[in-house]
Amino acid sequence: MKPFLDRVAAFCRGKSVWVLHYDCGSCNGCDIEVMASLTPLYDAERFGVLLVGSPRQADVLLVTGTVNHRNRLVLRSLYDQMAPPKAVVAVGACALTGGIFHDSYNVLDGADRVVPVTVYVPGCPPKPERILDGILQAAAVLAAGGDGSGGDHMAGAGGPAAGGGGGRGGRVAAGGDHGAPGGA
Amino acid sequence: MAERMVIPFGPQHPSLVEPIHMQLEVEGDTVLGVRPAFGFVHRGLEKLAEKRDWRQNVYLVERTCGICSFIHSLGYCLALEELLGVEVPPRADLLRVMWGELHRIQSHYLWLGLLADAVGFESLFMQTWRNRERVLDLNELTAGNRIVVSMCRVGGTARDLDAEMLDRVEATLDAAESEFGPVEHTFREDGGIARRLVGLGRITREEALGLGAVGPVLRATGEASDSRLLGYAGYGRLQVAPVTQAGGDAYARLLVRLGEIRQSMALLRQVLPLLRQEPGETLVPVRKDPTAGEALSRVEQPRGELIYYVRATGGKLLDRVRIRTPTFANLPALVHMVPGNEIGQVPALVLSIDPCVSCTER
Amino acid sequence: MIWVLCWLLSLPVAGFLMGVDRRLTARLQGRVGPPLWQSIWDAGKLLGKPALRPAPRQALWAAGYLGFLGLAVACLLGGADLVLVVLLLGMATASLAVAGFIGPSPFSQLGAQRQLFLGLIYEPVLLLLALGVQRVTGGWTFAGASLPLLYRLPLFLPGLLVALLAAWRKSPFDLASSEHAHQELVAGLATEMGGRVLGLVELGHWWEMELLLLLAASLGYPSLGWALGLALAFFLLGILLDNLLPRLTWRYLWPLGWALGLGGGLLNLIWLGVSR
Amino acid sequence: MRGWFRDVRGLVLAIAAPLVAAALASLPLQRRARVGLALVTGAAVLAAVLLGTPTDLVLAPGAVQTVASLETVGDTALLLYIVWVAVDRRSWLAGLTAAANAALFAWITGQGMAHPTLVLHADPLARFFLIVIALVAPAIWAWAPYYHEHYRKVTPALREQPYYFWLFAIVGVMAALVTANDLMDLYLLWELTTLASFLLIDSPRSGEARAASVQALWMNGVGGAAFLAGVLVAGSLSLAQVGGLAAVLLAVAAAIKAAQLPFSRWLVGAMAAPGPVSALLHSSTMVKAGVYLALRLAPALHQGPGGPALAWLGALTFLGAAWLASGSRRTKEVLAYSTISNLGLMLAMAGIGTTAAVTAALALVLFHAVGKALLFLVAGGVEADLGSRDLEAAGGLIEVRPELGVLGIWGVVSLYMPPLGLLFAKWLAIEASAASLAVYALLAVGSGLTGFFWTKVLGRFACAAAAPEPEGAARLPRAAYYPLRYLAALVAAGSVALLPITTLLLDPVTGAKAPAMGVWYAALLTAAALGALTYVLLARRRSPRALPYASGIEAEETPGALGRFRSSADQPAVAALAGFYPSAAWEAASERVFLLAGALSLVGMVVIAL
Amino acid sequence: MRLLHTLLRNVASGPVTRRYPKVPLVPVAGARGDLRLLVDRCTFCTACAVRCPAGALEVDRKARTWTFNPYRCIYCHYCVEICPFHALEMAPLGREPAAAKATVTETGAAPVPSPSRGTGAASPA
Repeated sequence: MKPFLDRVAAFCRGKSVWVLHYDCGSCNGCDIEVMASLTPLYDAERFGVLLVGSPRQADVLLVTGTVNHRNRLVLRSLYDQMAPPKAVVAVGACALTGGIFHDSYNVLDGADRVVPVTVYVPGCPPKPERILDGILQAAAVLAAGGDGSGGDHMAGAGGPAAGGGGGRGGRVAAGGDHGAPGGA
Repeated sequence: MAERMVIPFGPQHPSLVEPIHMQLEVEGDTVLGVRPAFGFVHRGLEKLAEKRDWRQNVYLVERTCGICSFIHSLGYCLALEELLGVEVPPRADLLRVMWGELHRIQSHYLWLGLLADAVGFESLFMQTWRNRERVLDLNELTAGNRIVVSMCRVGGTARDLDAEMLDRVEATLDAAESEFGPVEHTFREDGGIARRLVGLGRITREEALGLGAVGPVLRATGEASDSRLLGYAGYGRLQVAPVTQAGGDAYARLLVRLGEIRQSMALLRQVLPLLRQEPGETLVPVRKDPTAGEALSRVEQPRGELIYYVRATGGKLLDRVRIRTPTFANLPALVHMVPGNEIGQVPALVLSIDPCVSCTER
Repeated sequence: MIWVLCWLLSLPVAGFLMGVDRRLTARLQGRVGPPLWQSIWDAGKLLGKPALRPAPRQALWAAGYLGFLGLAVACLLGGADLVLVVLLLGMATASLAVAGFIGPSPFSQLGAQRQLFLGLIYEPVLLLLALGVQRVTGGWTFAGASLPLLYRLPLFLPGLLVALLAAWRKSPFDLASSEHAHQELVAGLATEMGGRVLGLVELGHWWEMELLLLLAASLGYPSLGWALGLALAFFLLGILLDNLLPRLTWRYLWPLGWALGLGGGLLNLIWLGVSR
Repeated sequence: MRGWFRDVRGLVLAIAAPLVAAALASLPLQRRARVGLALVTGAAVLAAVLLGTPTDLVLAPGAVQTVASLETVGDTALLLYIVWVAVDRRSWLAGLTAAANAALFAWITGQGMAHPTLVLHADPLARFFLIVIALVAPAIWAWAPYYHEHYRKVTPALREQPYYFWLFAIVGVMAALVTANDLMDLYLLWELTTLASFLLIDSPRSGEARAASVQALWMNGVGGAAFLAGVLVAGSLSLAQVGGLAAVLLAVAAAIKAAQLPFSRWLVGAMAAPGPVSALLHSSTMVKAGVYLALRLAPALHQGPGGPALAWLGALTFLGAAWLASGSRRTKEVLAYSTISNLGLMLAMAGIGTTAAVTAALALVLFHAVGKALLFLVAGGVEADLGSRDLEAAGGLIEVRPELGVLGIWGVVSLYMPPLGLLFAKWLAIEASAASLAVYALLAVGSGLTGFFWTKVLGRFACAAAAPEPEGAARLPRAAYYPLRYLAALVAAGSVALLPITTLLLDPVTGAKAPAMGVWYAALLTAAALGALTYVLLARRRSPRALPYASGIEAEETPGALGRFRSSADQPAVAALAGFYPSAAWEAASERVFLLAGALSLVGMVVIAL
Repeated sequence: MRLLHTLLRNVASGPVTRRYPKVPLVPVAGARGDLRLLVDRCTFCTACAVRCPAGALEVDRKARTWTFNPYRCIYCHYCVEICPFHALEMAPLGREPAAAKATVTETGAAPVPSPSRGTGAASPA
């Protein structure tokens, strides 16, 4: 009985994706494309994607924008307020690596320095279709029993330790692993 | 005992598109006071502009704000062109007007949709944003990106449009104009929207001027102030009459923006024949770096007057780039308007100045 | 005992109706919309998710909301007294409000307060409806009706519509839980709820909507055609109004709701008294 | 042992035991002794009314005359005292009413009407009220000494001896009041309750208390005058024979004792009194004297226009007081208004007077007495612990004082939520009023408002975030919770045993079978029990406690405290919570509207009867 | 009531939604998408790396490698415009989302331009 119920829940997780969108210091470009993905031409609700206001109700945290030092704490707080299983989708060059702002004094180069990112959606801004792709990839991870928080060894990364030190101007060598280069 | 509630409104709040924080003091459901706090979108853009060379800065400043990116790059380019003494080809000026007005239309559409959402009118939001997609598709077609068109260069525009492209612009404009009818009608005639907005955040013309308000907030009090009257880019050749309203409240601001969408469409109608008639260059190559000096440009953003100030000391890097954004100018008016309103009206009220935090904090 | 079967089916049916609602809304907006079973999947996901919550006793009251509504629907289907059904509905909405008041976030508190206003708007109207039924049938249930009740109680329709919109969180009555995104209340009284707790509230919400539809249908009793027609009409009207109207504030809705509901109901009852 | 209670001696014991205890309580005793006295007296009274079947007290004509002359002396002394108070306080209203009472009293005495030989009658109605009083009073007696240790600190002017005396004595007076048949005896007892109210409200000796006590005095004086006018009109001194206009006038007296509109203010003002007084006199027992009298008169009222008029007045009060309770900021004021509201519902039922209505009224009396006593003790506990009578001070009570919070929530739940008894009574009441559209409509709206304000109070108690305890916060000793637990258990037991209670206690009063809602009720109870069981079985898993949501800028805090957030300049700020209250102007305006409507109704009631 | 008319027409005419995953994206000519290096034209002159406003490009003249970080690219087209050898082009579609960030490295075969085009090797570092 229990394995069956777990399978049902996993199936539902893949079909019902509630997204919390947080603009972590974006120029609005990605944000309005996130909003646009809800509108008739793209209609994210086809896939059970719903934008919610409260982190407690969300399955996916969608981050746009450069993560700056003030927003870093907010992002971490929102992530911590979500119930597992949860996933993070980073949208746009700024949220991925800091983009054009990567070497600013107030910008962390990438949301993955603060929270473990499940899916990266590149673009400046990405088209709504790509954003949908990203959310659905995250949903697939959740449905497969994955949890973006797995291997989250960054609890507390919102603290001063995560100062935007590394990765200045140089190549982004590290990727894949959820651990931040130079984070924890 | 505490009968006042203290509400942390934002930075993460569904009615805020961008992160700002407002500490609201509420009694019952009436807002007594508001203390805003900023710094969630500050990216150090102006400092960064001293690190990048002046050509790269075009791409940097258009990322000040993704909604009116073209107008930011236009303001920057105008300032630099003045500094460099570059004469922009007339065709480029017209193209700049075209993309600028397309941005204005999509920005106002976006705002209309957000307003509809803020008063809980989901279907109208959907309808408005659906219409907005036409402009975005047109952006992609003419410039290669839906949002950040990156078409402005110091010395002109990056691309030219051929006759076929102009036809497609015109066709889109036709469709957009006819689609706008029902949406505009609903915004103007719906009793519920009027009930929510009439009298909301009313300020007089004197107050608006005293608080330094700009753009639709100012025009909604009856003051015919519009930087496009300065005649930058191609506006000098076109008829621009500021859209004004007398009400001074959120509803008047809505009417101003509705009028401005029509106005922008009319401007495009003026520009397209000129573009057809006058072929020519769109970009003059600029090979030298600016010498020491300073320049200032004023352009009209969808939210009001945008000012770029550039100071150079010679060389590739600029000494200072300063951006005065319209939302920054409108914030005192907002803080003045919020107290005394129902908490349920706060989103619509905040939205009524069309705040752009990423512009303001840079 | 057929009503027990009906009761068992009523929850999935209500979930399906919610899906239909979302799909129809999408179509009105020119979108494809979610699958018809979307609400059921949502509920499945929520119920399978632990709740990370700051308020330890919220689940109890959320369960109370669901439980009272389950009882109310069972009572209505089982032919119990209408007053009891309405009182149970009132207790359900009160439980939901308490769940909201437990949430330590100000948004939760404001949402719960508005939930109270919602309840205040439509509970008296439904109690009046019970009296209307009693005046027509002589009992407190529909069972005694010989002609469709609608013929004698037409002025209760606006009040029932108000109640339906309020129970369904539709515009302009979407006050308490911000079913419409981008509102000032985050998620209103559900701000602090997530996972299982929210799942319970969602299920309760289905039942609440269905209960009001059933009450509307009951006005067609004993004609099945009238009953189905009324339920369908209310369902479609609810969706359409939601898309045609913005959300208003309670200061305006309270008098409006009472004018339509209590005013209409009282007029109808006076007319019944005079005509008798 | 049981045989001892089986006749009139039971009745005498029920009346005398509290009076004896009152005399003992006037002595300066230790807390332990006071609690012991409370328990012993409580046990005696309970045994007298529950174990046995008290019977009527019929005296020989000679003895009746003795009683009557004693009563005349008592009344005269009492009226003289009130006149003295009026002069002392320079209250012309109190003086006027006292003079009117005295004049009417002299007139009646001058008429020399025959006193009935049936002095005390222990019929089912009287026995029902005796049981209610006997169930509730001991808990409050036993709790009072604990509360008092706090109260003494904040009210140094309090004189303890009269306070304890009346706390006990009033139960004896009430026991006599609900059994008295001679109208002039009844009047004496009636005025004794007024006097007790006055003295106890006055006991804190604050300015607010002094004003409220005089207000209570003159308003109840109006009631006394109406009572005497009724006696005069009746032309007979036997309560059992009252009818017509006399019944209406007595009903007016009952309405004023039950603080109906427009005389609601005296009970609201009475909240200046200490907690146990509010609990015993001004909610659970003494004000029910009005309900008792109305129920006693119900058959008589039912025959004339007085019944419908009383029903209208009660229903109006039900609505109006609930409306005013919805906007009140003070815990005890909310409780006072809700008491007035509930008394209104009971009087409305008495006015309707059908079997269902009377059953509803009786069930209301029972469950309201227990539940409201519990809530007043909780409010007193909050006051003693946290030092505030403000409803907002009880915000998050369950976090600050978990046991008090749970008891408070249970108390509120018992007053309006199924499957607890009061809801059953309200259901009966609503249906019993079906004959009158106006009354029904008032009850419908009032019922919605009742849900509104109770949920608000419940929400404040149950909130998972509380402000830090104020300076000087105290803790009542653990033993002080036993009376509260007893009352809470009584609510639960009463609800579970609703069907037997209906059969054993309520049906004998009406002399008929109550409407067959019991089956549904039993089903409801079972369903609720099953639901609770399922919940308990399923809800074992405890999930971690998260920070209160503060729009993403949550700051660390201890669980159960108000949410904190990092405001501008990273300074921590507190997300203060508060209930919703209308403006004071709005409250005052709506009170004026209801007072006016009540005054018109009351005048209309008398005019119709004339 | 114009809105009612619009809504009902929406129902009648069916949804306008682009059924994206079912119907693939149609590339728009001239759209700025994923950056590609035509490695046989590239001289590894570092002009693009120097000019890139986002610092998404790195060119090693000695090792003849061109490294591109698509997750930092802001799709501004500047590099394409200034490349003196027209060795850069943009695909009309953007890069797809991925579970890991990776850089793209192109290596020139030898100092003498070879006829075969180098294959782009994705290297999850």
